[in-house]
Amino acid sequence: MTKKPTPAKKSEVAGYNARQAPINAKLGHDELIALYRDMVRIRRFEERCLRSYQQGKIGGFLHLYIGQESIAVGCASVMGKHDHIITAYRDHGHALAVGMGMNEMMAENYGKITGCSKGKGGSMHYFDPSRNFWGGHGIVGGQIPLGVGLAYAVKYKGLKGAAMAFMGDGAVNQGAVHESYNLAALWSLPVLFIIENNGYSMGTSQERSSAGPSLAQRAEGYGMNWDIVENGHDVLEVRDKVAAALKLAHEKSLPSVLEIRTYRYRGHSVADPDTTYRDKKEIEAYKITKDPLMVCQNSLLAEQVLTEEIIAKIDEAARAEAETSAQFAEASPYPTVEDIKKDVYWEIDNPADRKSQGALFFD
Amino acid sequence: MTKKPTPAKKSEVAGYNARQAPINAKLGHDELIALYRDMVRIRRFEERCLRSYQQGKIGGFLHLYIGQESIAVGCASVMGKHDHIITAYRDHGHALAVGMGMNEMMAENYGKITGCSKGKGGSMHYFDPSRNFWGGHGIVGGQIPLGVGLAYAVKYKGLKGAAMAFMGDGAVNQGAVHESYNLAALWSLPVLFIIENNGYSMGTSQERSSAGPSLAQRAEGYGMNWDIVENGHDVLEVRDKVAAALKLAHEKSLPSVLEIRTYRYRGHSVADPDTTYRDKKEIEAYKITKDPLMVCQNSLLAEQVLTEEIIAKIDEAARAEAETSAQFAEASPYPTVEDIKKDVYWEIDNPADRKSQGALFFD
Amino acid sequence: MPVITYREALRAAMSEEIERDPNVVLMGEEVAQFNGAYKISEGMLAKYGPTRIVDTPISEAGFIGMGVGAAMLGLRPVMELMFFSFYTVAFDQIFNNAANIRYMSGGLINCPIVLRGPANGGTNVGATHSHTPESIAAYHPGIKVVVPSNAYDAKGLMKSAIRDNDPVMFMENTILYGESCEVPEEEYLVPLGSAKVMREGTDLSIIGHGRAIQLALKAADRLKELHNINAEVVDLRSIRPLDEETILNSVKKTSRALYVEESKPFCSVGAMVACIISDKAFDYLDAPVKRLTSIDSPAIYSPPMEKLQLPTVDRIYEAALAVLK
Amino acid sequence: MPVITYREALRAAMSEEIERDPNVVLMGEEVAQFNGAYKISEGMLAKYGPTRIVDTPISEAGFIGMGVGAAMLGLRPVMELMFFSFYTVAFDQIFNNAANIRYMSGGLINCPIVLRGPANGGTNVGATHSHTPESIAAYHPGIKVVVPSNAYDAKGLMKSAIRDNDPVMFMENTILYGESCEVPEEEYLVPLGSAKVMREGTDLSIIGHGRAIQLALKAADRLKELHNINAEVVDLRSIRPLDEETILNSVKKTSRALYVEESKPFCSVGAMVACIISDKAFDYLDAPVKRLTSIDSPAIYSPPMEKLQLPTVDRIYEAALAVLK
Ligand SMILES: Cc1ncc(C[n+]2csc(CCOP(=O)(O)OP(=O)(O)O)c2C)c(N)n1
Ligand SMILES: Cc1ncc(C[n+]2csc(CCOP(=O)(O)OP(=O)(O)O)c2C)c(N)n1
Ligand SMILES: [Mg+2]
Ligand SMILES: [Mg+2]
Repeated sequence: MTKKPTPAKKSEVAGYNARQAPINAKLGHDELIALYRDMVRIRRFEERCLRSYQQGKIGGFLHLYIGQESIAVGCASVMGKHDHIITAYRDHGHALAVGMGMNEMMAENYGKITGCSKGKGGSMHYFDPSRNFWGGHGIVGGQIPLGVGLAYAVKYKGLKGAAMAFMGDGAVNQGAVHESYNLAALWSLPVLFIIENNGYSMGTSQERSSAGPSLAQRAEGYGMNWDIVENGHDVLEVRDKVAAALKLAHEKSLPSVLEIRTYRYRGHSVADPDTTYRDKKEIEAYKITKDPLMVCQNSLLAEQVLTEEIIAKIDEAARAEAETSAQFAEASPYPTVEDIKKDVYWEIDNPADRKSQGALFFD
Repeated sequence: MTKKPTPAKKSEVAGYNARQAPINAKLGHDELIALYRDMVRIRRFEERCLRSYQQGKIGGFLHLYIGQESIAVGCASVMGKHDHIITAYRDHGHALAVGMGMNEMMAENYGKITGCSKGKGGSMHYFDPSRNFWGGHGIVGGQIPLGVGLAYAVKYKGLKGAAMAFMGDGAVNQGAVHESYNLAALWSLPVLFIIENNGYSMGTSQERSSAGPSLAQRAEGYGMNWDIVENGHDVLEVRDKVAAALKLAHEKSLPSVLEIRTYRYRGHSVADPDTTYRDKKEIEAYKITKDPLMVCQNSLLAEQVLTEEIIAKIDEAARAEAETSAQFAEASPYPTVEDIKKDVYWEIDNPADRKSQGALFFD
Repeated sequence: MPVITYREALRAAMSEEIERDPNVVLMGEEVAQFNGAYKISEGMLAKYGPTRIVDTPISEAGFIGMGVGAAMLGLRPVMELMFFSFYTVAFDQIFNNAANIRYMSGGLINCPIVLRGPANGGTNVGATHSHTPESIAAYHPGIKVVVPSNAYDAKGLMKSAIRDNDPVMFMENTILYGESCEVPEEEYLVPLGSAKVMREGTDLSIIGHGRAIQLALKAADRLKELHNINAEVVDLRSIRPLDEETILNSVKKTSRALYVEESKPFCSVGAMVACIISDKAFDYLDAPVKRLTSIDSPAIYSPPMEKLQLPTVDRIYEAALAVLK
Repeated sequence: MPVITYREALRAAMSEEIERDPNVVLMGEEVAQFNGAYKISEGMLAKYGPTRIVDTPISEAGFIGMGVGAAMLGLRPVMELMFFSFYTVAFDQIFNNAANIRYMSGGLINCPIVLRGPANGGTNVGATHSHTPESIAAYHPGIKVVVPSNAYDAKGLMKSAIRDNDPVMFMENTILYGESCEVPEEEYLVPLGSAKVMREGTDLSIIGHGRAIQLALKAADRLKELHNINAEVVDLRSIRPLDEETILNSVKKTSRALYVEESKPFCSVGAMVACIISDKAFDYLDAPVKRLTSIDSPAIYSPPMEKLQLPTVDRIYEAALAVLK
């Protein structure tokens, strides 16, 4: 009863071709290449992170986005000035896609003061409000109400914008997500709930964690628009479907749930042995047929937008950028013991403007 | 978009007649009268509670069930040996329906040691495990995971039983409810989620709190069985629909969501002035056409199961029972100061079996 | 000076701040159309309209998290918890998101949110509705905690809390809502982190917070009357920031201290303050610091018993005498 | 005697109890097929099957509440929180339902549930994953709280916790999971509420709980080596119930006390214990009770800084010297 087959996707219109969708058809060569480049940069950055992690330079968890690059890049590429992004701990892709620099990201991973969060947040907690990027959050599903709040504020201020709140397939079973769906639908808030369904939450396959016909379809219970992006590895399909939902948000202030089918190549985090719950063959099959970078590369090669030479250059540049970021991180200083108590209270960090009195810290 | 009209109810089969449903058709006169009597007893008990409350004998909140009696009585009447009930703070009806005595209930309201919870829980927190009644819970929606746990335990023990977990229309927007739906559907647990939709959560009409086509239909997102009991004021329709869901639970270990349409006559709690959010006319209209007691009375009169004489006797007996309970409560002693620290830890209350050492209480 | 209730003081504070700053919004269950479960926001919907006064569904984690997100983008939400006890279902949003977002972002993000509502027992609503979470809240660096004991402070502290750029948990008391005192018509602010000597004395310091202060003042009168004992009564008003100086000065003067509060005893604010006094005024103390709290069990419903479970004037009076022995 | 790890000790305790009592089940995220995020339950699915070892979705409020409901009906669920920090999303189910159900039902219902998982920082997983909630948990009457510092205690306390008829919060430590000590093969129980003198001494008492005890023992060695100071080290093991007697006996002997713990300082267990000592051993103290905790901010990620944020042997050593001055 709970294991019904996935219903026909709303968007599987016969003959659908993402490349021909207006939002993609209009793309110039440079723009197409930029999409490809951004995906390559994410992958090379993360591969470099992995090396640093294995060298013991990075502590805690390292959740790699490899295999899912098309989603962050596709989504960020359709963002407007007043659109915002918030996601979970698997946040490197989104951060790069919105324009954060590898240096500050790698330095964050190393726990250095030059990191985007001054070494206080680590890999799971990147932020860049200047680029409308609101993290990087560690509690599964906990960021989703915040995403609704971003949308609320955008609407409150009368701006034409929306929030994209990302989560994984395991996160949909957190209560806060459901409360968020209801609030967004009830109040017509411009928010896109984007489920990156990579098939697993840690070692739990999606069927073992979620009942029901599909994750996105739960939106119907709230009278909310929804869609499934079956080919989440295709950055152009991601762009098209997300742009449609964004349009609904911008023009009618309506929320949507989008489930984007994708796959992660690596273990849940780098420490995860990744041997107990899935077959190596499953990973290989995906890599061969659906790798977001290769799919994009092949089609742009076929269109003669990309050449082998450009590809090599992009790759080289991305590797160099990642390598530089590791050197930057390595060379940067750690925070000091005094820094531990900074950035806790705005008032302490702005003593001239402090209005309160008394002790805010204890020992 | 979020305010779609309610869809056609799954159960609105043309010509449906609850009285003729097999589970009701087989009822003898005594059984029919018992249903009526139980509803009358709830109403008279609560009217007596109201008087005591107005006299200052009862503290805190008093959430009256008046108008909803058909639900508790209908549900309890189809319970089997291994079926369990758990509900929220509006719990008098369920308690009487499962067979709890007015004395211990009224004494509880008075905060007396003879109360069902020794005066420790109050009106919102009745319990009677010996009658499979697990409360009486104050945090909106918080009892629903417990209901799933009752179902889990029943299934774990291999018993043919189910849990009925009751909540209001406002409670469905708590995260814990959604997590419960998913768990129940994912693991095929024998639980009935019963939404007593009385149209309001405190002063908020149902449309102002919940997005989506109907509350019950959210079950579809989890691949769960659901139904709407449109005529929740008809104890026989409640019985029929609930018995069907119970059967699914007993025989196939499947969960269901049932939304039962009902109405409360009084304010949210007795202290609620009940003037800001609904029209007196709305209440009167319901009372005249859909009062659960009158509807039942009229049809049993028409069937000549009830007579005016029996009606009067039932009424008189119920009033007397309620009055006696108030006298019992009045005459009972309060807990003592020493009682305050009892029933906190099993070990303290069973000192002979205590295994731990050290202080469990502090000052 | 006009005499107004604690309830009116809160309403006035929120109204003034709503008028002053277009980013301030009041949200919560029943705050708008129903005029507030405890009528704190009575009339505010009519006056400020549904954009500023917003009714929410019963989804505390959802709407408080939403408030945190909106605060990140510059709104200044004042979120009513109908009972503060309902923080239990929003705990993660408060203590992971509101409390940590500034830290985890290395100072890039502020969270100017106020969570307010009654945090007290004594109204016979049982264990789930009678939490006293001030010690739990104040445990978390990143959070500020305020507990006003009277109308004057309620107004001045609320205005400070709304203007504060850090998240503030503002704990009120249903039993105090109807209590009045003089409150100036002119604007004033009470800064967070300043304790107040409510009554001067030389023989012992009764320190505390919340409604217990009102009881302590009565107990102090009785001590004076019956034993000519001069108790000093110090109201913390704010738990974090904490005015250690005023506390220590009082104890250095009196050499004896009693902490009174409605909390449960284990790891309460009183335990922390007693620990600070025992450490920093070690050489001044003539007797151990004593504490008086609620009796250590979940809140009992039984109305006469709940009265006794909470601090009473009698119990404070007795405890004070014991400190002086 | 065999030497086994803290991890193995926990696994052995749970396995023995699962074999002993058919009502014991282990549930949590990734406990079964994945063998546990921290491999505590490695091999248990294979051995005991999916009825006893149960993988849950990421729904802590849902599955812990479910555990409470099942416990009411006689099961004895052991619920793994992958990190204890995730209690934040299940707070209501734990502290309203598990903690209060016995009370609110006037003693009709028991809730024999164990919530367990690692509750510590030091692994660079950031503020949201490094909560130390022992003081918060122990604040609530109705709850028991246990914090084992070594493999022997972990096993003996876990077995006691599972057999306990009250809800027990069992706080482990990822950094200790790999640490070993001698653990008897024969069955034994460590009762809740008994502290343990880990090292005898006469000059000061270093009291604490959790991993800080391991550091305190090293600091005590250094004090002996460098200054011939004999520190007594007392491990609470259990926060609630609390073994006040052992604490007070130690302090009465040494006249000086330092409390060490990984908590944040405000209203921590150390504050409570310091307050108890300052009260009940007032006349024995030669110096104020001092405390050493984590530095008061959310957990920092930066690996070398997080080390310093937590108690270290150096800081304990220095703090002990300060107490002796
Ligand atoms: C409330 C909570 N529970 C558990 C965890 C531990 N945890 C971190 S990630 C994760 C799996 C999440 O899977 P999914 O949502 O599918 O995202 P993905 O990792 O695949 O991107 C779990 C269980 C957590 N961080 N927060
Ligand atoms: C988590 C939580 N939030 C808010 C409340 C306050 N409250 C008690 S009952 C109630 C309304 C519930 O309405 P509904 O679920 O429709 O049940 P009804 O009262 O109509 O039976 C509210 C808001 C609460 N008890 N718990
Ligand atoms: Mg996933
Ligand atoms: Mg209702």
